[in-house]
Amino acid sequence: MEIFIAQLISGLALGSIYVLLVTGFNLMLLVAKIIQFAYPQIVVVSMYTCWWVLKLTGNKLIIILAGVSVSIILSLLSEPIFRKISSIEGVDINASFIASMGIAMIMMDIMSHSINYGFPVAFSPDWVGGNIFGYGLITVSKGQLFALLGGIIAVLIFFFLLYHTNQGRFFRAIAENRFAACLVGIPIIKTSIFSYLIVGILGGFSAILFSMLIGSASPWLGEFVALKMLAVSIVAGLGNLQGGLVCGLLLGIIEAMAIGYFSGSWSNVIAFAVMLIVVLMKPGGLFGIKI
Amino acid sequence: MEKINNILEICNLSIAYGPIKAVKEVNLEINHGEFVALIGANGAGKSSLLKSILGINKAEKGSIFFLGQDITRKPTDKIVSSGLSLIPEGHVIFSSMSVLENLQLGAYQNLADFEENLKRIFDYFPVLKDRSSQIAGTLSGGEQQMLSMGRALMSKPKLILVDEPSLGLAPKIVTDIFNILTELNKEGYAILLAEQNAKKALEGSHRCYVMKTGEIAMSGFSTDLIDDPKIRQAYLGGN
Amino acid sequence: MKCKTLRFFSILILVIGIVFASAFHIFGQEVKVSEWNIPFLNTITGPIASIGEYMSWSANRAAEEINAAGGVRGVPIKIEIIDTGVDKDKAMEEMAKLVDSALVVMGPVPEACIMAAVPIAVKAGLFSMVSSTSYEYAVEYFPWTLSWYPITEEKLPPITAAWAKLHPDMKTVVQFVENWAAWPPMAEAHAVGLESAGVKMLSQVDVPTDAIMFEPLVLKALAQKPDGIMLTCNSEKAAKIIIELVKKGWTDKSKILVFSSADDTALYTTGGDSLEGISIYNYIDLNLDDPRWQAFREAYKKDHNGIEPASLSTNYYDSVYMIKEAIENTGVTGDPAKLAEERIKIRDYCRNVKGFKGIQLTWDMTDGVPTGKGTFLFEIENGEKVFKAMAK
Amino acid sequence: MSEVTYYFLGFAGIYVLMGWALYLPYRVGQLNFLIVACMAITAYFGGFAAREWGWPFIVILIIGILFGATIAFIFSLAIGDAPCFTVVIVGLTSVFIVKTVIENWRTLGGTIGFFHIPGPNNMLAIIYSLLFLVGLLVFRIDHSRWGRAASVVFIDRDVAVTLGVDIKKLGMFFQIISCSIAGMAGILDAFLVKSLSPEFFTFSMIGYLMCILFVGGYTTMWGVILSAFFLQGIPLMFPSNIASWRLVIYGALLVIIILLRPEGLITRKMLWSIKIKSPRYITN
Repeated sequence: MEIFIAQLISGLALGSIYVLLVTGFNLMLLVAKIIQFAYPQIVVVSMYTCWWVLKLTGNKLIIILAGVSVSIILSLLSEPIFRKISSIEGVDINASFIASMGIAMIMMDIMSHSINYGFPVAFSPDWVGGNIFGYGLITVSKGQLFALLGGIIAVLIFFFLLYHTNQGRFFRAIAENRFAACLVGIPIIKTSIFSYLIVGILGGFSAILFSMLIGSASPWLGEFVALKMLAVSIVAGLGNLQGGLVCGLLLGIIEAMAIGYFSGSWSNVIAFAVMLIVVLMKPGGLFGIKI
Repeated sequence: MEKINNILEICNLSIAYGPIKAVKEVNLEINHGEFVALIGANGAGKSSLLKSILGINKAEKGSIFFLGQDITRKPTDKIVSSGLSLIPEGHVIFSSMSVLENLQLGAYQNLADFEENLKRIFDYFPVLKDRSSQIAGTLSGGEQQMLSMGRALMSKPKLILVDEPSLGLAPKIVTDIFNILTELNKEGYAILLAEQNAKKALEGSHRCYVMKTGEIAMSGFSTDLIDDPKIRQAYLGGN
Repeated sequence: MKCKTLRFFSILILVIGIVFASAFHIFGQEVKVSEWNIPFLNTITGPIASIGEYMSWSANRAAEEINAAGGVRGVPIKIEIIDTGVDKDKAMEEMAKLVDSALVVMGPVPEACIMAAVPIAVKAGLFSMVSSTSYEYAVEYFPWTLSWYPITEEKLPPITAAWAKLHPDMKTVVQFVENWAAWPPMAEAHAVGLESAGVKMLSQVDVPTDAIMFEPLVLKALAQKPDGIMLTCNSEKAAKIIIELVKKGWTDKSKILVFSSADDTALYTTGGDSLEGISIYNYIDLNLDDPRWQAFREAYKKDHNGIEPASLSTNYYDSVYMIKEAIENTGVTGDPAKLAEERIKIRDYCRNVKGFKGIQLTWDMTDGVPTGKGTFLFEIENGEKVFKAMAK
Repeated sequence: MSEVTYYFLGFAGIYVLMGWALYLPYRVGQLNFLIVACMAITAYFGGFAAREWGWPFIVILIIGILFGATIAFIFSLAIGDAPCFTVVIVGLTSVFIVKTVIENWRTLGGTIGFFHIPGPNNMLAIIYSLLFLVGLLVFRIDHSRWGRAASVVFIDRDVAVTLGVDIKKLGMFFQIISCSIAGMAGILDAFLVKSLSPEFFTFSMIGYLMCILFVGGYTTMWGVILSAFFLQGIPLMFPSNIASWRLVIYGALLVIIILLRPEGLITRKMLWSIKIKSPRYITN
C-alpha cells in the first residue's frame, strides 16, 4: 500500500507534465489549426535557457522571466512559418506536422552539437529542492508539488481563460467554425498570434516546472516527450482539451504502475501497448476528435 | 466631401477562383434604408459576391465602397466593425456553444450596448430567449437560422447581407423569416438579400438585381420586375 | 510554364550529377605519405555526441604529443575525425570510403555503427580498432579488430566480488539494468561476481531507455528492501537514480555501485553532491602518480570546464599510441602499393603487442584480447575518487 | 564499382522502396509508419532464417513480403479508414513495441544485435531489379481505378463516399501493398548490411523517410526516387564538418520545401507540363 501510494504520487507528477504539454499542443491545434510537434522542443530550449541563466545569476525571478520569454519568442517566431503554411491553398494540417518535425530536428541537433558539449544539463539542487513531505517511502518533493500544483493551476487558469473570458470565447469560436468566426468580425490572425503567445507562456511555465521535477534536460528529452504528447492527444481525441487532461494524467499513472508492478523490461511497452489497443479500438480517440 | 446617398457601392467587381471567373464586372448600389434583392439561379455568383463584400473572398478587380469608404482590401474584422453583417447560407453557427455565447460572439465588434442589443434580439426571436442556455447544435433548422440572424444583428450593422435564408426550411418558417426581414427594413436597416426564391424576394424588396453566370443581367424596381414576362418565364415558373 | 519546368528538371539533374561527381572525387583521395592520416569514425552528433567529443579530444591530444616529439618516423600523424552519428548508413558509407586507402581505422564508436560498418572493413582486409566497445562486439570481427577490454564474464565478476567483500554486511543487492547494447550481459557478469561473494541478487529493475522519471523505478527497487544497489545504466540515468535514492532516505552510499560505462561526465554534472560516498568501478585511476597522466588530466580539465576525464576518455589516446608503435616497429612505409600487407602488419602487431605502456596501465594483448588489464574500485570522498580495491 | 558507390546505391534503392511504401498510403491521406515496424520484423526474420536455418534468399524474400502483408492486413482491419494521425500513432507505438520485443528476445541477439548474415554478395542487382518491379506495380496502381479513387479520397472523403468508393477497402489495399514493400525492403536491408540491431529501426529513420517523401513530392511516385538519392548523397557531397550538421540540413530542407513548394520538388503539375500523362493532375 505504501508503495502503491508512492507510485501514484510520482505517476501524477509525471502525468501533470503530459497534461501541460498536451494542453498547449491542443490549443495550437484548435486555434491555429496546426500540429505543433516542435512544442516540447521549445520547452526544452527554454529549460536550457533557465539552466544557463541559473549559472549566471541566482535570482529566481530573472530565471523564470528568461525561461518564459525564450519560450514566448520561439513560439512567436514559429508563427509566420505556420501562417504561411496554412495560407497555402490545398495544403492540409499534415503540412504543419511535417514542418514542425523539421523544426524539432533542427532544434535538437543544435542542442546536441553546440550546447554544453552535448552533455545533459543539470539544475542545481537548491533550484530543484528536496523533499517537503516524507513518510517512509511516500515522499513528496518540492518539484513534484510544484509540478502538480503548478500544472493544475496553469491548466485551470487556461480553462478559465478559455471558457469564461471573451478572448477564450474567440479562441473557441475560431476552433469551432473559422468561417463563422470570420463573419462575426473576430480578427483571425491577431487572435491566432495571441494563441501563440499563450502557448509560449504555457511552454515557459512547463519548462520551469519540468526543470524542478526532472532536475535536468538533455537534447533528446524533447523527442521522448513529443511522442508521448502526440500519443496522448490522439488517444484522447485530437483537440479535446478535457480528454487530454484525463489521458495525460492516466498515462503518467499507467507508466508508474507498469514499472512498479510488471516485471522485466517489458514495462516500458505497457503504456504504448495500452495506447495502441485504445487507438485500434477507437480510431477517433477516447473522447472524440474536436477539430 | 460629397454627400453620399448610397450605403454600398460596388464598381466593376470581378472575382475569380483560379481560372474560373465567378463574378464578372458587377456594378451594384444600395441606398440608405433600402431592401435590395439579388436573384439568380444556383451558381450565378450571388454568394461569391456577398462574401467578397465582407472581404472573405478577395476581389480580383474593381472596388467596393461602404459609406463612402473603400473597403475592397480591408480585412473582414475591420469591415464588420464598420457596420456590415452577413447572414450566411446554411445555418452557420457555433454549434457546440450555447445560444447566448453565439450571440455574445456576434457582439464582438460592438460590446457597448450588449444588454440592450440582446433584449432587442430576444424581442425579434422570442424562441432564442427561451433557449438561451441550450447548446446551439441542438436547435431545429429554423431556430438555427434565427440564431444566425440574431448573431448578425448583435453587431448593430447598418447594412445586412442575407444569403439564401430560405434554404432547406419549411415554407411557414420561410414566411416568418421574410416577415422579420421586412420588419427589420422598416426599422431602418438596409438589406441586401440574395435569394433563389425569386417570388418571395421580389415581393419583399424595393429594388432587385438579376444575376446570371456572374453578371448582372437585369435590374430595376421589384414591382416592375415582377411583371416582366422574361423574369416570370425564367424565375417565377411562367405564370 | 513548360520551359520553366524543364529548366527546373535540368537543374535537379545537374545537382544530382554534382552529388555523384563530388562523391567520386572524395573516393579517389589518396593517403599522403607526407602525413600519417588515421581516420577516426566517431560520433560527434546525435544522442551520444558528448562521448564522441572527448574521444576526439583524446585522440587529437595523442597526435599532438606525437607530432611535438617528431612524429612517427619523422612524419606527422593526423587524426581525421569522421562523424557517423548513430546512423548505420552513414557509418557504412564512411567506412566504404576508407577501404581503398586507409592504413588502419579507429572506431566506429556506437555499437549500431560497429555492427554495420566493421563487416565492410573485414571484407576489405582493413584493421578497424573499436576501442570503446566491449568484448561481445569486438569478438565477432576477429581478427580484423581487437577487444579493448577482457572477456566480460572474466573481467567483471572479480570487481563486483571485491565490492561485496568490502561490505560484508551487504546480503542482498538490486541491480538496475538498462536494456542497451552489451549492458545486459555485463549485468549478468556483475550478478555472477556478487553471488560468488555470497550476495543474494533480488529481482532486477529494468530502466527504460526513454525514462524521464526515476521515482517509480527506485520505489520498485526499495520495495524489495535491498542492502545494496548496483547501477548498470547510462550515466545520466545512474545519477538520477542516485538522487531519487537519496530522496527516499538511502544513507549508506558506499553500497551503491556504479558500473564503468556510467562513469561519464554526465554522471557528475547531473549527480552533483548526491554522489558523495558512492562506489564506482572503472579503468582509470584519476590520482595515478604519473607525470604523463597528470598532464593529460590537467589538459582535459582545462578544455572541459574543470570536468575530470571519464572512464572511456583514454581509450583512443592509447589506440593512437598503439598505432604509432605498430608503424614504427613493423617498418610500415605507407606506400599505397603495399597497403594490404602493411595493414596486416599493423593488425598482427596490435593484436599481440606485449608490454604496451598505456597512459594508465601496462598490458599485453593475446590474439586481440588484453590480459593483465586491471579494474579499479573507487569511493567518492569529498568529490574525489578514492582508490579502494583493484581486480585483475 | 567502388565500395561507397555500392552502399550508396544500395541504401538509396532501399530508401526508394521505403519511400514508396510511405507514399502509397499517403495517397489516401494516411502516414503509415507501420512500415518501419514491418521492416524491422522481416529484417530479423530474414537474418535469422538465413543464418540459423540456411534458407535460400528467394524463399526468405517471398515469406518476408507475405509477413508484411499479413501484419498490415491485421492492423488495417482496425485502421483501414482511420484518420491520418490515428495511423501515425499506431505506427509509432508499434515501432516501439517491436523494438522492445527484439531487445528482450535473446535468440535474436537481444540488445547486442545479430551478426554475420550470410547471403548474396552483390545485392545491387537484386535491389534494383526488385525496385524496377515494385516501380511498375506502383505505376500500375497509380494509373488504375484504385489510384484515381485514392486521389478523390485525398481531396475529399465525403465526395469519395458519394462516388461509391469503399474507403476502408481502399485504405486496407494501400496499407497491405505498402507493408509488403516494407517487408521486402527489410529483407534487402538485412542482407545488404549483414548485421541487425534494434538501434537500426528508430524514430530518426521515420524522420528520414518523411523527409524523402515530402522533399521529393508526395503527389507522384517519382519524387521519392529523386529525394532518396539526393538526401542519401548530401552527407557524401559535403566535407565532414558540414555533413555532421545533416540533421539540421534535413530539417531545414523540410521546412523550406513545405513553405516554398508544398507539394515537393516533383509535382503532378510539373509532370503534366512535360507531357508525362499522370492521372492525378488536378487543377487548383
